[in-house]
Amino acid sequence: MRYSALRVLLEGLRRNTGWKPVWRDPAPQPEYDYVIVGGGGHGLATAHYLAKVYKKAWIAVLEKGWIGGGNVGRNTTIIRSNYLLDGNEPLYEFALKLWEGLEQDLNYNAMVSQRGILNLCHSDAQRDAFRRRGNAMILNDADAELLDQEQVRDMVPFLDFENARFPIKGGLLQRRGGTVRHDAVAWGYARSADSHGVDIIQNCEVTGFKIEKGTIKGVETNRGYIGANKVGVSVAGSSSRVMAMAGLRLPIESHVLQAFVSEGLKPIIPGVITFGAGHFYISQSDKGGLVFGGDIDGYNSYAQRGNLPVVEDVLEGGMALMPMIGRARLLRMWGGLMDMSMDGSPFIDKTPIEGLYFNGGWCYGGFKATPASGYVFAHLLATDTPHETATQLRLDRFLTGAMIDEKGAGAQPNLH
Amino acid sequence: MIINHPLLGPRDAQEFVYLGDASLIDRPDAMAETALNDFHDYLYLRDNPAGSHQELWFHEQGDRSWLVVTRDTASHEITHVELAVDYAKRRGRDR
Amino acid sequence: MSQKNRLDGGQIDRNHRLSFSFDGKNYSGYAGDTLASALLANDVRLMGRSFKYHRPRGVFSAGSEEPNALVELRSGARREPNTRATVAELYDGLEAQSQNRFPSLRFDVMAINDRLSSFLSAGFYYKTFMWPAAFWEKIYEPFIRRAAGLGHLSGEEDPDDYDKGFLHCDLLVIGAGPSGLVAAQTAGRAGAEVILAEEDFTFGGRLLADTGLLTDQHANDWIAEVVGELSNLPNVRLMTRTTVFGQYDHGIFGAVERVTDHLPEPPSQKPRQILWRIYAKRTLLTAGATERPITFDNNDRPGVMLAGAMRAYANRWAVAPAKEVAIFTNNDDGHRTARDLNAKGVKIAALVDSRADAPTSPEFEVLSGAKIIDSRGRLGLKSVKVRLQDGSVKDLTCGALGIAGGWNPNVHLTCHKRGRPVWNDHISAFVPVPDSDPLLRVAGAAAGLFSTHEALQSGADKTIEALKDLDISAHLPDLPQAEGAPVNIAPFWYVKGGKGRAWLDLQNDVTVKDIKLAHQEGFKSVEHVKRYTTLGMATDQGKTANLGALAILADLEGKTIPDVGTTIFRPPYTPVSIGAFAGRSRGKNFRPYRLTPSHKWAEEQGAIFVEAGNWLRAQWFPIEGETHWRQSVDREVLAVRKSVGICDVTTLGKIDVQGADAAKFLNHVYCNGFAKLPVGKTRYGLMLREDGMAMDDGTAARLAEDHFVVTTTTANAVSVFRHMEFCRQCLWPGLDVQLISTTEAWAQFAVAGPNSRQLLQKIVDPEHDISNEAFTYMACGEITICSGLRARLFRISFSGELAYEIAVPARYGDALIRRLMDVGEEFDIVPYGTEALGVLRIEKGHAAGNELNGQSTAAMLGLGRMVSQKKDSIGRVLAGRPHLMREDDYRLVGLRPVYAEDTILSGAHLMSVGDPANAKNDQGWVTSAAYSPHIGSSIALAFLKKGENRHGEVLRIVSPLDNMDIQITVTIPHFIDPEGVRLRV
Amino acid sequence: MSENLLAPLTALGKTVPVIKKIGGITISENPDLAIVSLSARMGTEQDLQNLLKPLLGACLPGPGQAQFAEDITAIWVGVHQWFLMASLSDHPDYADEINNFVTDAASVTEQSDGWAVFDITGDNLVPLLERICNLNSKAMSSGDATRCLIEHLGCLIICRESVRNFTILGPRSSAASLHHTFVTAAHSVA
Repeated sequence: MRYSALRVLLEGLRRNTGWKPVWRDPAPQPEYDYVIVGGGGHGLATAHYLAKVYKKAWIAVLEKGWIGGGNVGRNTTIIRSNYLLDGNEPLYEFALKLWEGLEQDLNYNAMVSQRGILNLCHSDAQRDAFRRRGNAMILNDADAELLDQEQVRDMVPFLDFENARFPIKGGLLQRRGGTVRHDAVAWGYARSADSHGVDIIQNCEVTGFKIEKGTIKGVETNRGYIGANKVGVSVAGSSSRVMAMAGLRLPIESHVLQAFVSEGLKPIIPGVITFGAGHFYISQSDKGGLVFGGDIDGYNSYAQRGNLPVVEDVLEGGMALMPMIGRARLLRMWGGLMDMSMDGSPFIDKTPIEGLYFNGGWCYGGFKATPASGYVFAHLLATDTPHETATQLRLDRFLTGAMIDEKGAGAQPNLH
Repeated sequence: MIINHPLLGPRDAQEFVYLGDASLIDRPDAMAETALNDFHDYLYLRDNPAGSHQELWFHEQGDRSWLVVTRDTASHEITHVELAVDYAKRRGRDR
Repeated sequence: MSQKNRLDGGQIDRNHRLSFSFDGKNYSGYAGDTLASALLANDVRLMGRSFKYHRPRGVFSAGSEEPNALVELRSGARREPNTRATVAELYDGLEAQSQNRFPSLRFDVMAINDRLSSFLSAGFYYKTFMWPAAFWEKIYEPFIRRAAGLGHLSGEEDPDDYDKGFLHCDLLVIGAGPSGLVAAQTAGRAGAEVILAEEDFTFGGRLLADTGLLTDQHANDWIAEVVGELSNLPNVRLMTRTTVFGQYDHGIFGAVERVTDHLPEPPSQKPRQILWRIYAKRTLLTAGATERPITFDNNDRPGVMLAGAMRAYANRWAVAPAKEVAIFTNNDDGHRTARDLNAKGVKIAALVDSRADAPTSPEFEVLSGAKIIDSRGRLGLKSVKVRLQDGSVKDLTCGALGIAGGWNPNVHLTCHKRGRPVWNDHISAFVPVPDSDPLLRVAGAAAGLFSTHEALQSGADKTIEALKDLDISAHLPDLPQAEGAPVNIAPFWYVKGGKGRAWLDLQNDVTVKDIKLAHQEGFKSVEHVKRYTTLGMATDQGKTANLGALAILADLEGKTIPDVGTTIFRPPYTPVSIGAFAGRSRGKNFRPYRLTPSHKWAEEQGAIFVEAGNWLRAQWFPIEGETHWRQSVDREVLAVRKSVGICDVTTLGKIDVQGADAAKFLNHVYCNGFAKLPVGKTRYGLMLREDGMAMDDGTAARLAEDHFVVTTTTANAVSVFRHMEFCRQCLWPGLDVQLISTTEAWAQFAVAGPNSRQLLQKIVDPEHDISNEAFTYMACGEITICSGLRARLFRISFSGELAYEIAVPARYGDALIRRLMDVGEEFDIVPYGTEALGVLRIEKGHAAGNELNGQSTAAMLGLGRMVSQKKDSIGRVLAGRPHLMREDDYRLVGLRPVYAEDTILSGAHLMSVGDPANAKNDQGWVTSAAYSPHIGSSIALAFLKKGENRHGEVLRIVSPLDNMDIQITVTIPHFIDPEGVRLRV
Repeated sequence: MSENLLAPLTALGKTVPVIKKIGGITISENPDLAIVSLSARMGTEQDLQNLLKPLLGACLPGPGQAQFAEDITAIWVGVHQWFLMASLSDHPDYADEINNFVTDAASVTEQSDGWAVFDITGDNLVPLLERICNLNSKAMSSGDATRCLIEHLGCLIICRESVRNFTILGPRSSAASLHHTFVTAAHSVA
C-alpha cells in the first residue's frame, strides 16, 4: 500500500477504514537464511537493505519486545556527520546521505529535517579542534562551516552572549544536520522490510545460539528454535549479554544516558545547538517540545533510568546557555541503555564464530548512524567483506592498537 | 545514589568519580611474555553484567579513597562497599 | 464584574477580594481561589484550545492533572506558558492569556483542523508530505511547527532566582490528605524526623473537597488541629506548595517548592522556587487518587469535567460551574457529587448512571442503565443526549456535566524505579504491588484504599511499619471516625457505537477512533499505540486518559486490561521549571571562578582575561597605544626573548609526593625514569595512560630523597591526582608513598628571559646562591626571598630562555609580582599572558594541550625514546602495539610558510602540493599556530605522517573552512635554540 | 617569616578579613589559620598517635571527626591523613614546626595557603547550610568534620557548635565564588 497525500485524502473520505497493518505479524519459520537479532532501528534497517539492496530473501528480524522499543524509540533525534577521524566520518556521512533520501526510499515520512546543527566553542583550543574537524568533514565530502561569534549571534541571538561564564567564541555548523522523527524510522524500515518479504517477529527473545564446530547453526528463542545460515546481532545496550551467550566478551560497557523533553512551546529554537562548556544540547521537536540531553550518568547500568545529579548538570548547562528557558517546564525524563565502547566508536564486524556477525558499541551516537549502520551491516552479511565506509570498525582493533578515539579519552567508556 | 562509605557512612554518589570494573586492580605482569595480550584483556575486556558488579569509585569530594563497590547494575542496589586498598592487598597487590 | 457562579460557604477568604484579568478582561475572585475556580465563579467556561484540532476547551479537573485549562500566566519576561489554571493561585493583579489560538480564544482560525479531522487521523503525517522532497523543510514543516506547540516563551532571560537545597529525614510523607496527615502525626509523635510535602497550598488533600465529618468535627477543624500539633513538633517539617516529583535511587527524592509563585513577583533576593533533594530513610506515598472520565462522543466541550472536580469547586471554592448540571457515573462516587451540589442549591438535571442497578435518590432524578451519547454547545456545553435503559434517547439541558468513571491511585512515584503496578478488580484500577519496595510504602487512596477511614488507618499502620525498620517505635494515634463506604463500581470506559469523535487524550486530541486506527494498522503494543497516536504525551502525561485507552485496546484485542499491559510513569510527576534544576548555577555563577594570586594586580594593569577551565588567566597586558591584541602579544614575546618577562603559572597542578618509596612510585607513574634523579634537581616527565597514549606532562622536582613535587598541566591537575591515587591505593598499595595536592597553596610565577637570574638575585636572600654554577639548569631548591619569606625555586623553562619558576605561599603572590615588577624596572620587565606563553612555547616546540589531546603517543610527540623499556610503567606495554609503532605514524614537526606573509591556521590539514584536497590525500594537521615575532612570520606545530624524515619538504596546508590553501616548509619542531644553549647560560 | 618585606592578602584579595552580617548570620573570613597535612608513613600510624597525643591531649580523630585542643585542631581528612590547624600568627612556620616534631613518622605538607577559611555563626545555621550542601547539618554536633561539595567546590566543613558555629574551608582560588554562595544563600534564608 503506497502512502501519499492522495491516499490520505481518499482514506479520509472512507473514514480511514482502508488502512492496512504497517507490517505483518508472522509466526516464525523453522529456518531462515538471515536472522537479525534485535528489532531496533539498526536491525530493521539491516533487514531492509539486505532485502532491497542486496536482494536477499528468507530474512527474519527477532525482537524480544516490540520493535523500535530501544534507543530508536527514546533518543534526542539528532542526525549529523560531524566526526573527525577517518574511521568514522565516511560512515556517518554515508548515513547522512541515506537520511536525505530516506522518505523516498521507504515511502514513509520520518520527517528528516535538516535544520542544522551548531556546536559552540568557548576557547581558542576548542576552535582549533573544530577547525581540524570541520576540515576533515569537508575533505570527506560532508558540509561544515566555521562561524565566528557574530555569525553565531545572528543565527541564535537568544543565547547568553552578555553574561556568560564561558563566552561563546564561535561554532561549527553543519547545515545538513538536523533531526528525524525517531519512532518513524523504526516503523518506516519495518514497513519497507516487511513489504520486501522480511518476517518481523516481535515478542521473540533469543535465549541462546546453536554453534557447531565454530559455526552458527541457529538461535534458540522463547518461541522455539530457529535455524539460520547467518546471524547478525544488533542489540545495542544488550550486546554484552547477548554475545555472552555465544561465549564472546566485548570491549563494551552498558551505561545509562538520560534525555529530557519540555512541555510543548511555540517555535523558539531553530536547529540543534550544543554547548561547548558544559554537557547540554537541545533542539525543538515539530510538536514544540524542547528536546535536550547531556552527559551519561557515568556508571555501568542496565536500569534504564538515571539520577538527579546528571539532571541538574544538564539543566545548569541549559540555563547557562539560554537563560530564556527558565520558565519552560521539564515534562519528562527518561534513561536509555547505551553500549559504550572502549574508544567511543562502534563495531561492525565478523566474530570468531563463522556466520555470526556483530554490530554494536554505538555509545550514544547510534541513532544518527541508523541507515548507514543497517546498510553496511547488510553489506557485511551479504558479501562477507566490510563496506568501504566501515573497514576500521573491527573488534580486534584494541589488540592492534588501531583505536578510533574521537575524544582522546582512552579506554574509559564513561568519558566517550 | 548513596554509597555507604566504610569509614564515613552514607554519602551521595555525586561526591565520587566512577572508574569501572574492579578487575582494573588486577594489573597483569608487565614483564611476562604474554604481557601484550594480558594487558589487552585487562584493559578492554571488562565485566559488563546485568546484575552484581564489583566496581571502582573514587571519593574525590571526600577522603580521596578508592572504594570497591558491589552494586547491581539492573537495580542499582549496593550490597557491599570496601576500601580498594584492602581489596587490592587481599589480591596480593602489595607483594 | 459579579461572580455569578459563586455559592455560599467554601474555604475562600471573602474579606480578601482580588482582581485579575484573563485575555485582557478584568474579573474578581477571593484569596484561596485558583485561577480556574475564579474564572468559573465568573462564569468563564472557555479557557483554552486543544493541541491539534484547536477545539474549544474548559476546565476539566481541579488539580495538577489538568489537560485543558492551560494559560500563559504573567507577562513580559515572567510569562509562563502552559500554566494550569487549576493550580495557579490567584493573587491581586494576576494576568493570564489563553494560548494556542489565533486571533482569539473564541474565534480561532486554526479550528479549521477540526473540520479536516478525517484527514488528520493518527499518524497521517507519516504517510504524506513526502513530495517533492525539498518541500518538507521549506513548506510543510514550518507550517506544522507554527501550528503546533502550546504557549509562548517570552524569549527573554528568566529574571527570577532559583535555589537548591538538601533535606534529610527518617520519614518523608508525600501528600497531606487524611492518610498523610495521620502518618506525619504518628511519626512526629514518635520523635522521628519527618517531612510532610503537599503540592497544594494548603493541607488536607481530598478532605478539602468533601463534606463528611471526622467523628463529630468538620474536616477543616480536624485538619487545623493536626496541622497545629505538627507545626509545634520540632522534628516535623511541613511543606506546602511542594511537589515531590521524582523517586531516585536509595531513597533520594526530587521535590520543587514554589516559594513565591503565589505572589506577583518574588521579594528581593528570594527565590521563585527551590529544588530540594530529599534524602529519606523511609517514605510513605499518600498522594491520593485521580478521577478518570467516561468517554463518549463530543465529550470535550467546555463545561464537561470530572465529577470529583465539580464537587471540589462547589465545596472548597464555593463555585458552581453552571446553574444546572448533569452527572454521568459508573460508581457511587458520582452520586456523592450530585448530592453535594444539590445541597448547595445547584440544580441537577439528572444523574446518568451506567449501572442498571444504580442506587436511587429522593433529591434528584437518577437514570439507571443509561449512557450519555453526545453533547451540544460550540463554546460551552448546552445539553447532553442520553440513551436510556429502554433504548430511547433524551436531551438534558445543562451547562456542565460531571463525569465519574472511578479513581486511579496516584502510583506514579512507585514506577520511577521501574516498578510496575498491578490490576485490582475491586476498584478497577492499577495499584502498587504491596510491600514491593522496602524504602517506599504506600497508603490511602494511592494504595487503592478509597474511604476516609481506610486512608486514616493505613496511613498510621504503614508509618508504624516503616519506622519499625528504623528501630523507632511508634503508636497508633486515636483515629477519628470517618466514612468507610465501600467502593461500588461497574467498570464502564466508553460509550460504544458512536459515530462521531470521542476524546481520550483531551490535550493531544486522541480519540477512540485513533486508537482503533492504530490497532488496525498493527500498532498493538501499548507503547506503539501511545507513540503512534501521541496518547499521554501532552503536558498532563495522560493522567486522566491512559487507562481509558488501555480499556479500548483490551476490547480490540479481546483481552483484559492487565493482559494488554500498563504504561509506567517516569519523572517528573508534574512538569517542573527548568530554572529550578539549575538553581544558582547560571550566568556568571554557572561554575565557580578560580582566580590566580596575581589576579587583582593584573586587573589593575588592564589585563585581558581568558577562561582556562574554571581559572581566569591574564591573556595579555595591553599598554597605552596598543589597539590590537597582536601588538601586545608580540611585544611581550620579544621582551621575554630580549630581557625578562613574568607570568603567573599558579594554575599548573602541584602534587606533593612523599614517602620512602616516592621515587619508586614515580617510576611506575612516569614512562621515564625518576629513581636516579638527584636531590635538588628537576626532571621533565611524561605520563602515559595504560593504553599507551600520552596523558599528561610536567616536571618532578626532588626536594629530598623521600620528597618530590610533581607538576601537571592546568587542565589535568585533578585527573592526574586521581590517577596517581589509583596507582597508589589499587596498584601498588605496598609502597610507602603519600600524596596531597598543593596547587592552591603556592603562587607560582615563571620568570623568563636572559635577565631572569639578575632579576631574581634582587629578591632572593643572599644566603642562597643562584648563580649559573651553583643553581644549574633543572636545579630546584627551597629558598627564602625578601628577607625571610620561604619560597621554592625551579630552574625550568617553557619558553626556551634562561628561566625559573618561583613559588611563594599564595597569600604573598600579589605582593611578589608587585615586587618583581618594581625591581625589574631596570630590565624593562614585562608581564606576559597566556597568549605570549603560547607563542613562546610554540617557538620552542613544547607540546601543550593541542598536542596532548589524548590521541597522541610518545612517539608522535617525538618522545618515543623517553619510554623506558627497563621498568614497569603505566602504558609501556600497550604503547608497543603494532599500530602505535607503525613507521608511517604521525610525528610532531614545525611548519613555516613558504611565503612569509601567509598565515598558518591551527586545524588546517596537510597535503602534498598538487594533490587534490580530499581525505585520501590527508597527511596530517596543524595542532598549534602562532605569529612568531622572533621569526617574523607565522609558525606552527603539526602532526605529519613520517614527519621526522621530511624536514625541508614543501607541502601545502588547506583549510577549506577558511578557503585557505598555502604552501609551507616542514621543519624541526624547534624554531629557537634547538640545541638548548639559552637554557643553560 | 612574618618579618619579610612582602604583605600578604586574604583569600578574598583584601588586606583585612571580610566580615558580613546578614540577618542573624555572620560570615567571617579567617586568614589567621596555619594548616598542615600529616600523612602517616607506612606502618607508623601508632608512632604518630603516640607522638601527637601529648600535643592534642587526645588521640588523632577518627573518620569524619575533628579534635579541638588548646591551640590546635586536628581533623581526619583521609585514611591515615589529618590536617592540623593552629593560629598562623602564633605559628608562622607551622609545617616546619610539625615536620621537626614528627620527623619520619609522617609526611608533612604545608597547606595554609591552599584554603580560604570562613567562620559562619548564627542562632540557627541549618536553613543556610541545607541550601548549600548535602550534609545533614541539623544532625552535626561539635567535632564533626567532613569534606563535602558546595556549589561545585570541594570544601571541608567543621562543626564547632551544633547548629550555631561552623568553619568552612574551600579552595583558596575560588574564595570569591564560595563567599558569593554563602552571602546569596544567607540573603535567601534571612
